[in-house]
Formats: sequence, C-alpha cells, structure tokens
Amino acid sequence: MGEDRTLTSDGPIDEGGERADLDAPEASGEAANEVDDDHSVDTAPVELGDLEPLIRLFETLAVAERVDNECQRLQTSGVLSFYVPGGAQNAVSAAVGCTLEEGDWAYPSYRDLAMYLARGGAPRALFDQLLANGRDPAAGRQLPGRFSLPGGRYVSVSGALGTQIPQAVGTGIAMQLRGDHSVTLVSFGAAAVAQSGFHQGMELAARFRPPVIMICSVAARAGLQGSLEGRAGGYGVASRTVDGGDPVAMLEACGEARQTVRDSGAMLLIAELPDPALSAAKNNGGLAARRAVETQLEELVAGGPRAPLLSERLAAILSTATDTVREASASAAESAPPAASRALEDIYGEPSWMQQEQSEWLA
Amino acid sequence: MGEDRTLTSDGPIDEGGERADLDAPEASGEAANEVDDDHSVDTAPVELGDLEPLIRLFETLAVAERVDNECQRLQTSGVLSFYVPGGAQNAVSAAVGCTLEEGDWAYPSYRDLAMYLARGGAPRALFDQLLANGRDPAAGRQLPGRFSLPGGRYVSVSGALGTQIPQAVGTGIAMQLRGDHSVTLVSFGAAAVAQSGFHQGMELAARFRPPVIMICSVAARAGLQGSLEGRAGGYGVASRTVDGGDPVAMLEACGEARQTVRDSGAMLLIAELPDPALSAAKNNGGLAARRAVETQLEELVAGGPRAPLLSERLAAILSTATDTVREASASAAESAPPAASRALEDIYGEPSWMQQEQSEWLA
Amino acid sequence: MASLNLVEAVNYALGAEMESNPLVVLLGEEVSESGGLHGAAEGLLDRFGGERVLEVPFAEGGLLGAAAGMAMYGLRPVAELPFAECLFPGLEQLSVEIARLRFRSGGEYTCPLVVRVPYGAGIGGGLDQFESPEAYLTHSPGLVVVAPSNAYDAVGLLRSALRGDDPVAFLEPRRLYRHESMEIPETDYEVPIGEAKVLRECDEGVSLITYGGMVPVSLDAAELAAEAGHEVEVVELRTLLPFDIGTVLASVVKTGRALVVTESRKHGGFGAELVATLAERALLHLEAPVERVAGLDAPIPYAREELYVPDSSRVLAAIERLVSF
Amino acid sequence: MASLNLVEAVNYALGAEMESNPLVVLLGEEVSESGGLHGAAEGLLDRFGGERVLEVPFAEGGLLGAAAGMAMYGLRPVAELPFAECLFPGLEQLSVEIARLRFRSGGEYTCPLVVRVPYGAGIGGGLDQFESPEAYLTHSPGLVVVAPSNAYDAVGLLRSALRGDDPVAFLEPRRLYRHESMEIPETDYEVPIGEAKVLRECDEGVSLITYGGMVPVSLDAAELAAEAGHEVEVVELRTLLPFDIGTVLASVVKTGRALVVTESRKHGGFGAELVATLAERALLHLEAPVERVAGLDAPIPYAREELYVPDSSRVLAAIERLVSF
Ligand SMILES: Cc1ncc(C[n+]2csc(CCOP(=O)(O)OP(=O)(O)O)c2C)c(N)n1
Ligand SMILES: Cc1ncc(C[n+]2csc(CCOP(=O)(O)OP(=O)(O)O)c2C)c(N)n1
Ligand SMILES: [Mg+2]
Ligand SMILES: [Mg+2]
Repeated sequence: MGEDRTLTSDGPIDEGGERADLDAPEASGEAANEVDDDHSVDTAPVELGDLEPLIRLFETLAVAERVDNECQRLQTSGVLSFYVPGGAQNAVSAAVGCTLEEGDWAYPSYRDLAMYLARGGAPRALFDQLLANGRDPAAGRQLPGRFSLPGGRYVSVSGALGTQIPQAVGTGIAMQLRGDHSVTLVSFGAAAVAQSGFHQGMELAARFRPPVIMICSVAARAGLQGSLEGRAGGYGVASRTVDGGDPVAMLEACGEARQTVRDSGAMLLIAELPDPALSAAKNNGGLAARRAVETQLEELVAGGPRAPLLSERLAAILSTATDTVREASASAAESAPPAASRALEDIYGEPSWMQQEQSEWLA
Repeated sequence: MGEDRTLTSDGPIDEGGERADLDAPEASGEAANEVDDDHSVDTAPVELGDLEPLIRLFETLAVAERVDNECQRLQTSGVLSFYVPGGAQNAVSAAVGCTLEEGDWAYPSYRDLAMYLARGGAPRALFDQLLANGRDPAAGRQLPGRFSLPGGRYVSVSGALGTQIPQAVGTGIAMQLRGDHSVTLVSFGAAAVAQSGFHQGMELAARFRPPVIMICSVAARAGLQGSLEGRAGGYGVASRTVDGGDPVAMLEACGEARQTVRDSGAMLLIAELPDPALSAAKNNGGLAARRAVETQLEELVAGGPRAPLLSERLAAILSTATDTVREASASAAESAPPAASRALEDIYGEPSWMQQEQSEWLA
Repeated sequence: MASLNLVEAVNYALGAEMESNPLVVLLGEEVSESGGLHGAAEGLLDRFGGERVLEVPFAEGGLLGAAAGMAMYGLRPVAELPFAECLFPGLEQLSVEIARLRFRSGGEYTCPLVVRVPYGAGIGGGLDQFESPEAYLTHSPGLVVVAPSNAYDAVGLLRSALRGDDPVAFLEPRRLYRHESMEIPETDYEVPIGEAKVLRECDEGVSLITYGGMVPVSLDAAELAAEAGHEVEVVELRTLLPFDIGTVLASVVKTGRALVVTESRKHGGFGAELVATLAERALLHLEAPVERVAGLDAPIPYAREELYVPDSSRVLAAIERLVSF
Repeated sequence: MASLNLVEAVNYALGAEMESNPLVVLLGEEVSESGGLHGAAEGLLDRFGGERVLEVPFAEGGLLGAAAGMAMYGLRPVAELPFAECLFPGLEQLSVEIARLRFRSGGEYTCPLVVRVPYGAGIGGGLDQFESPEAYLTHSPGLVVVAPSNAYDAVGLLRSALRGDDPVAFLEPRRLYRHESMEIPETDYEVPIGEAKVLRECDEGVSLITYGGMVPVSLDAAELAAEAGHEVEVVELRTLLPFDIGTVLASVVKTGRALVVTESRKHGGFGAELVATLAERALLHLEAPVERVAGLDAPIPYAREELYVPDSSRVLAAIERLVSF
C-alpha cells in the first residue's frame, strides 16, 4: 500500500500493487485447510444455509480455541517466549470479525486472533507469525500475536495501548470523505481507556461522527473509573453494553452496530467479558464461547431433520480445525527464520544511505 | 523549594529557604500600594466588616480590570508584544483566588491574573513580569501573563495546554498522604478538555479522590464535544456548573467547592463565561464583573447608614487601584532588563559543566 | 506569479496540491479561524470546504493519530501543529506508530503524511512553544525530516513530501515566515528529498553546514568573514533525515574545516550527528577541530532571547577560530 | 547482605530509601500485582501500604504529571514506567514541564523526582517496547540521566537520585536485570551523579566509552581484544547527562583512539554527542577516526534481534579497525 494508489471518482480508493484481495486468497496451495473468506468446508450441505452465519462463528471460535491451546502448549514447552491468549475475548473477536465486510477496516487489539481468522487469515500464516519464521510477512518483527494480514485491512497491532483508537477514527473520517460506505472497527481493552488514545478517539468521533465501531472488552470492569457508558454519553457518543461472553448476542449486536455507525456515526460497544477471577483458567472463555454457539445451533435444529446434518457438520469442523492447527504449528516450526536482510527493509519506500550502509553489518 | 525541606511529623511540609510567606509579604517597601494578603486599605472602617469578603473581591476585580486595560494600551503602543487579557475570566479567577487559603496550592491558567492578585501578588511585581524586566523573579523567561509568585503556591503557568491538571492532582494526592488539610486548585479553559492532561487528571482524581478543585472556564461551550457535566459523571467525579459571569455566585460556589473537595475528594467546577460573541469587547467581561459585585454590595447596604461609607470605600479602592496600576506599569518600564547570566541559571540545582562553559557565550 | 514569503509559499503549495490531488486533506487546530495560528491555511477552508480542511480538537496525539489512519487508508493528510512543543503530545504517534508502521507491517501499511511544525526562537515565543525539535525527529528511521529556509524550497519540498512514500516532518522556521519574499516559478517543480544545496562556494576556508532558521544568520556571518578575508562555503541541508552526506563530506574534504550551525540546544542536538559523521568519515581531512555553534543548553527565554539563539557574530567568531587554528 | 542482581538491587534501594525517608513514594502501573511488570516493586506495597505505593491508571502522562505535582509539593516520587516506549506519552511532562520547571519559575519550584525506565533490546521485547530512549532525554537540560549496568551502581545511583535536587531519568537495562548478582555493602554509600568509572585501564590502545546494557558486551570484546594483543580502556559513563567529560577526554587524550558503543539506533543517538565532543575537544590527539558501534537504524525486531543489537564481535571488529588504522 501507499504506492500506486489511484483515485476513483468516488468511493474507496483502489489498491494497486501486489495485495491479495479477501475474495481471492493467496494461492498458497493449502486452501482446503484455510479458514478463508466464506469459511465453508467442502462438505457444506446447502440445507443448513440459514445457519451459516452461526456456523461460521462456531468455526472461527473452534479454530481460535485450538490456536490458544496450541500456543499455551508451545509456551509451556519453551518454543514460544510470549503469548497472550485470545481467551474470553475470542467470543467478542470472532463475532466482530464475522460481522465485518470486505471493504471494512479493522484495528484489532493483541487478543484478537479470532478476528484475524474471521477476516480471512489462515492458521498456517498465523503460526508462521507466532513462530516468527521466514514466511511471516512482517519478518518476525512483531511480538507473537500481533498479526499482519496482507490485503485484509487488519492493521498490525502496536505495543502501545490505545494508539490505534484515533487512527481508526481517522480511517473512518477518510471513509466519510471518500463516500466509502464501509465501516472501521477498533478493538481495545479496559487499560486503553485511561490512555490518551481513547480520549482523543472519542473527541474526534464526537466531532466528526465517522462510521467507526469502537469496541471495548472489559472484564468485571476492573481498572475502570466511573461508568464507561456515562463517559461515552459525556462525549456525545452513543454506546451499548453487550454480554461479551455470549457470542451469539455479540454477533447480533455487532451487526446492529455496523448499521448504526453507517447511519449515525461512531458508537462505543462495551463487551462485558466473564470475570477472569470467576473462570478457572483464562482460556476457558474460548471454550465456553464455542460451546455457547453450539448450544444455540442445536436449539435451532432441535428435534428436526437437520439435527444430524448439523451435528455431522460441526464435528467435521472441529476435526478439521484440530488438524489444521496442528499442521500449521508443525509446519511453522520447521520453517527457516527470517532472512537477515529483512532487519533493514521496510523502513522507507526506498532505503536511505543509512540502511544501505548498515546492511554490511548484517553479514 | 526543593532544598532544605524538612519533614514534619504530619501535616504540610515546612518550606525552608528564602521563600516569603503569604502573610509576611516581601519587604519591597511599597506595601501601601500592594494588594496584599487581606487586601485592606488604610481607610478601611470596621463598620463594613461583614462586607469585607465582597469588598476584597471588588478590589481584586478593580485591579485586574485596570491591569487588563493598561496591558491593552501597552500592546497597542507596541511596548508589550503579547498579552492575553483576563477579561471575562477575571470574575472566576478573582473568586477562586479570594477563596483559597494560605496553605492551598493553585495551578492557574494564563488568564488568571486576578487569581495572582488575590493570592497576594502585587501589581508592581506583576508588571515587572509582564514587561520581563530584571526584577521579574523568573528573569523574563516566561511569556507575559505567566506569572510567578514567590511563596504564593501559585505555580508558574506553562505554555502547554492541560499539563497542569495531572500535576495539580498529584499535589492534591500529596496533601492527602501528608495529612495536609489544604486544597489544590487547577484552572483551565475549554481547549484543555480535549488535551490528554484533562483525561489523565480526571482518571487520577477519580481513583484517588484528592482535595482538588478543577475549574474549567468555558465560553458558550465553544469547542466542547458533548456535555462536560456528563463527562465528569462518567469518570465518577462530581461536578457543578456556575454562572462565571456572576462573581458573587462564583465566590459562594468556590467556598462550597473547597469544603466539598476536603470532605469527599476532587470535583469539577464548570464556570460558564458570557459568550464572547455577545460582549462588545473581550475585556468587557472584567468590567461587568466588578460592576456586579458593586451592585451586590450596594444592595446589601441600600438605604441604610452604611451606604455612604461603602460608596466612599469603593471609590477609594478604585482610585488607589488606578494609581497603583499606573505606577506599577511606569516603574516596570524603567527597570533594566534581566541580567545576561540568568539565561543559564536555574537549570540544575548546581550548574553542570555545560552551563558553566556556555556562560562565556553570554559575554 | 506574485512574490511570496515563506508562510505564503506554504499556503500556496498546500492550495496547489489540494487542487491537483483530491486525496490531500489538511487537519489542524483553529484552521477555520484565520487559517490556523500562523495563517498558513488561510483561504483553504473557503476553497476546499470542511471535508478537506478539518478543524480538530486541541489534542496533537489525536491529530497525528487521525492523520495516520487517513494515510493508511490512502489519503494524503497534512497535519498542522501550532508550534514545536506540540510535537510532544503527538510523539508517541509519530515515533512509535507512524515511523515504524511500514516496518511493523512488513510493508503492508504505510503512512505517507506531512506534519507541519512551526518552530524556532527569534520571535519572542517564550520558553515552551518554539523550540528546535529536530533531535526528537532525526533519531527515527522511517521518518523524513525537512526544513526549508525560503519560499522556493518550501514549495518544492512540500510538493516532494506530498508525493513521496514516507511520512515527513516539515519544519517551518517561524522566524523566517515573513523574512523575505521571492518569485516562485509557475512550473510544477519539486525540491528532491535528501539533497542539500551549496549556497556559497569556496575552494578553501571553512565549510559551514546549517539549515532552517540559521541559514540567514550563517550567510550574514559568511559575508562578514569574506569581508575579513576568510572564505566560507555554506551548505544548506534542507533535508535533515536522511541528510545529504555526499555533499557535506565533499565540502569538508575540500576545505578541511567544518562548522555546524544549529539553533537547537547544543548538547544532544542534531548538530552532534553532523559532527560525529565528520569525525568518523573525514577525520584525516580535518585541519582543525569541528565546531558547533548552537543554542544554549537551556530553555529559550522570552526576554533576552538573543542570548540563547546564535547570531552572526557568534558564527563569525567560530569561523575565525577555525581559520586561525 | 545477600547477593543481589540488578532488579533486586533496585527493589532493595527503593525499600531502603522509603524506609529512611517518609517523603519517598512509588507510583506505577500494576505495582500492586507482583510489584510491577518486572517485579522491581515486589513487597513494597505490603511494607509501606497504599499511601506510599500508588497504583495509577494506565496513562504515563498522568503518571509523570502526578509525580511532578507531588515533587513540587515536597515529596520524593519515584515513577515506574513499564518499558521505554512508555516515555513517549509522558515526554511532554518530562521535557516541557519537569525539566524546565526550575527555569520557568526562576528557581521557585523544582521537581526532584525519579523516573525509572526499563529499556533495551536483547530480551525479545518486540519492536515497540524496549528501545534505547536516551536520545530523547539527553537533549533536555534540567534533567539528569543515569544508566547503571550493575547492582552496586544501581543502588548507589538511586540513592543519589533520591537525595539530589534534580529530576532524574533512571535507565534500567532490561537485559541486565538478572545478568549477574553481587554483594551489596551494608553501608549507606552513594554513587555520585556525573562520575564515570574506568572499568579496565590501559596506557595505549583504544578508549571504549559505553554505558548501560552495552557494558558486558564491551567488556567481553575488550577481553577478546586483549587476547589478540590489543589493549582497551573501558569507560562506563553511568551518568549520561551531564556526562563525565573529564574522564572521557582524559582517556581519549591518553590513548588517541576512541570507540563509542551504544545499543540505540546509530543516527541521532546519544553516541553522536560523545563523538562530537571528542571531535571538538580532542581532535589533535586522535590517531584514528572515532567509531560508533550502535544499533541498526531500524526498529528492534522480535525475531533475529541479534542482528539489531551490537554484540562483542561487532565491537571487536571496530577495535581491530581502530588499532590497525
Ligand atoms: C502505553 C502503554 N502503557 C503500558 C503498556 C503495558 N501494558 C500492556 S498490556 C497492559 C494491560 C492491558 O489490560 P487490558 O486493557 O485490560 O487488556 P487485557 O490484556 O486484560 O485483556 C498494559 C498496562 C503498554 N503496552 N502501552
Ligand atoms: C498542547 C498545546 N496545544 C495547543 C496550544 C495552542 N493554544 C494556546 S491557547 C489555545 C486555545 C485556548 O482556548 P481556551 O481553553 O478556550 O481558552 P481561552 O484562551 O479561550 O480562554 C490553544 C489552542 C497550546 N498552548 N498547547
Ligand atoms: Mg484486563
Ligand atoms: Mg475559549
């Protein structure tokens, strides 16, 4: 990005260059194992059509849960030095990711691996990044969990809390200016609320009313002063509080929020996560969320003829997810580390004399 | 400050060194012309005793108004390159200044010359600073209007909007820790609300509930998003909105706020200034405020035997104020500029080799 | 075209780029009233409307964050700061986010935006508004830092900045805004990033390296030195990061004497980088110690600012020390 | 006393100063849980209670602003940052407010506080957490900047910082937190601000000037050089602002060869100031160009961090270039 942008008369700006599109996933030869755009697996029967959105949510959660588990295993065994599980935030993150449309932009937090998956990221690419190998598009520069998704309008997470909030609002304002009817999503945790980025983002959102969903995942309101709903109101920004432990409710709320921000500008969606002190392990949140979608799906087909079909479908998803994640992790572990030269690339559009000279130091 | 601090078992920290105390104004030999601690003038008859607080407010406003006028004259004639009038904020600033007690700390804004006066600053010292001459304790380093008041617990104003807010909260927290029953006051305008300093200050105030009055002077809510009252509530900080154009109401509100913050922690006082678009000239606010106090005083003695006494007293104040300000301005204009050596002083407790060496450059 | 001074040139170049490229937008504080604090945006709101000229809340981190989000999306934002110290609230966005985004994302996202920074002493700006902030910017690979000293270069550098691939900090010496007017060509010329300009040549004598607000002071000193029989070659960097190392080295290798003139505080300033580069790469050519003429290691006072900021007599004295070494 | 590593030494010195001076308070993020991100505050909440150990909201500008207000009032606050990049949100408070307050107020107000900054690569911290931030601090007259490399100096410098009159940025090399343990004397010793220490002496050879996280790397390289027959004098600055110019100059005047080793990005780093000082003041004594060994002009990557950060072989290569010049 950045180069070769051409101006369209109205609407979003054309992306030139070599970006893959979401609906044209990279020909990496492993499409069958990828969680790609429509998240269908080959066995998908048409009869479950109306359930597909929930099934996609289920699948995203299933993969995210397995990624979390695998990463905790890798961490225990010392392969991964750093990992922050999606955990209880998987439900929120998957729901948001399943809601966003292709032209939408996402500014995720470091817990949003489920959003990465729902946005079209493949588990294999995800593990390439987690293990910071040579296939990582960002050359292993980022801490594990801060993903890049080429072509995915999923902005690589920064280590500084809250900085993504005014950035997202800027992208939303740009959409307004360009007559782009997409929306921008920004996700953050409770700690970012005290940071200036939150304040700046809310001020800008109140002034320009861009199509931005600001989603704050909070666990038991820990660390928050006062009322987040009250604060949003104080800025003149609409807010809504949702049970972040209920992925189905989240999915619905995200869909409505998407409409709301397109109609009337930015809003703050407050996702209440289960109190971490109440759940046995951080990662239980991920499991509980996937189960919740399962239950909902089962209720929708209960006693009917689709029940066995569904059950078969979900089982297939789980088993594919297990295989995919295992394979992705194994494959990533075998890949070579990033080339030394990458340490001095991607600084400027063209390397300056400093980077050129210093490439000698890498030898 | 900073050196020679000795710890008292409890209560505020002793100030060693050469600081003058508020109740022991510097022996600068011009006490008669000073607006000093109790603001009495020699002619004060005991009979007006119950009116003294309002008379002090009147006097502060009268002097502030004359300073504003004189500075605008100096600016027009090119003597002063920069001046921001107290203007409509004089009422707020004088009321706050008259409310604070000796041990209280003030973090003023650049419009708070009336607070400087009420806090014990002499007009002559004020003009020494405005004209940045050699008698300015800060050696003319600050832009005109950013006053220093030695011993006055009136912190020199910075050019960065909003930075004083978390500082004031820090001072308030320190008071709490030290069992000091004083309060801290911080004053700022609408623009500072968008700055991160406001957000940080509110977060800290909500968490620690220190004895801090945060006073925000807003004109017609210009530049503000949403509701300031709503925001305060969102942080969990109490707020109160007062007519900043009414100095008598302000004085009362400030007194109450002082009690409130000592009892239950920080609050936001929102002073609504007259819409600048509605007043003929910015400085009219200052005049209107002084008149308002006059009217109130006149009503209190109306038809009674004290009316002529009061009238005489107020006339004397006005005429003294006029003379004092004229004299202060003239005296300041004649004083020599700051010594060159001051350009490298007050950097460290002891100058480093850099400042020592560079003092040669000043020759 | 009419003759323009530096601030008029910035205004002109902004207008012209906004005219020719609908992706260029301007964000700033009080840009609707009187075109911002210094008038550089004058008339642009009327010409381009509130969608292209955005008045933002008073928060420079938000200003730069929003500009970054716009640049990532594909716009070409220009963010105007009121004065140099306003960089501080925005420095996290500039240093950690904007400068590193291309690297962080493996080249996927870029932030081609321009931050305009009115800076520098000499205008009675007081001690906390108009410092020389380049040291806080030139330690950030990924950023480009430019500092024009005249209307011609301002137009050409702003064009290059708005057409390049990288985020650019555009330092505008406040003291030169109305210093001098000059004829601006009608042509769509650019001044390339990374190219210094030799303003005054000589074969032997002293190489004086400078930029921004110190250019006129340096030229004055060079003139005075010439009158006293000492030749001075004046190299104006124009781009600070990445600076034109070839031109700087060539000059110093030729003359054997180097003087670096900056307005910023001496210690830890950008001048140190220039001197260090010479000590590393031109040591054998040096016939005298390298000197820095710089601001005092102190904040800039409102009164007696002339004590802080280098003037031509301090520069001249250094030239004389170097030639008589 | 037990043998302590660097982070334990910080913890010990904090506790001891809080014990002896009731004005000392600690502010930080998550200092109640496990003593902050790195455990440096471990046990202090239990010992001194919530009035002396304050857990603040996640906002570093607020943290430093509140600390400034406490220091002005008369307390001795220690503000703990989670990591170096967290300086940026607080840099306006540090650079514009805290460093300039004494000057701004004509000496009326001062800000004697300590900001603790865990910094530096070598621990897999990723590209936006543990940079070397000294260039952002050493351009601020009014600030003191120190960087211990071992437990003994950490205790002594922290004592001096908490007893002095100036605000101090206390840089803690994260990679050395658990590098080495040493016996700490029971005595109430201080390490004076502004005094470098010669860790390894020689009469001729190369003067290697370094600090913080690069001290062990430099000593290793000096050892390797010695094995190859090249003598190296290693000067550890300990204080960066104001650095010990006397010791540095004396060493370089003696050896005639200087190498500056820093972990920070090379361009515009604090190393440039050291080299510039030598070019200005010791030029005639130099028998070889001054060299800088520094980090790459790039952000610090998570993977292959070793490419970014100088190691003893890069230092050794520079020593060899200098001696064979
Ligand atoms: C500017 C900044 N300050 C501090 C940190 C250190 N930090 C990283 S994560 C974190 C806590 C995040 O808590 P929360 O938002 O509740 O998210 P959670 O991880 O609990 O989901 C902190 C303080 C940081 N990354 N950036
Ligand atoms: C950090 C920072 N940003 C911007 C400015 C420039 N500035 C100085 S005063 C001001 C407007 C203040 O408006 P308000 O708070 O309403 O006060 P008023 O002067 O109107 O009473 C601005 C933007 C500044 N001083 N500091
Ligand atoms: Mg949390
Ligand atoms: Mg206003």
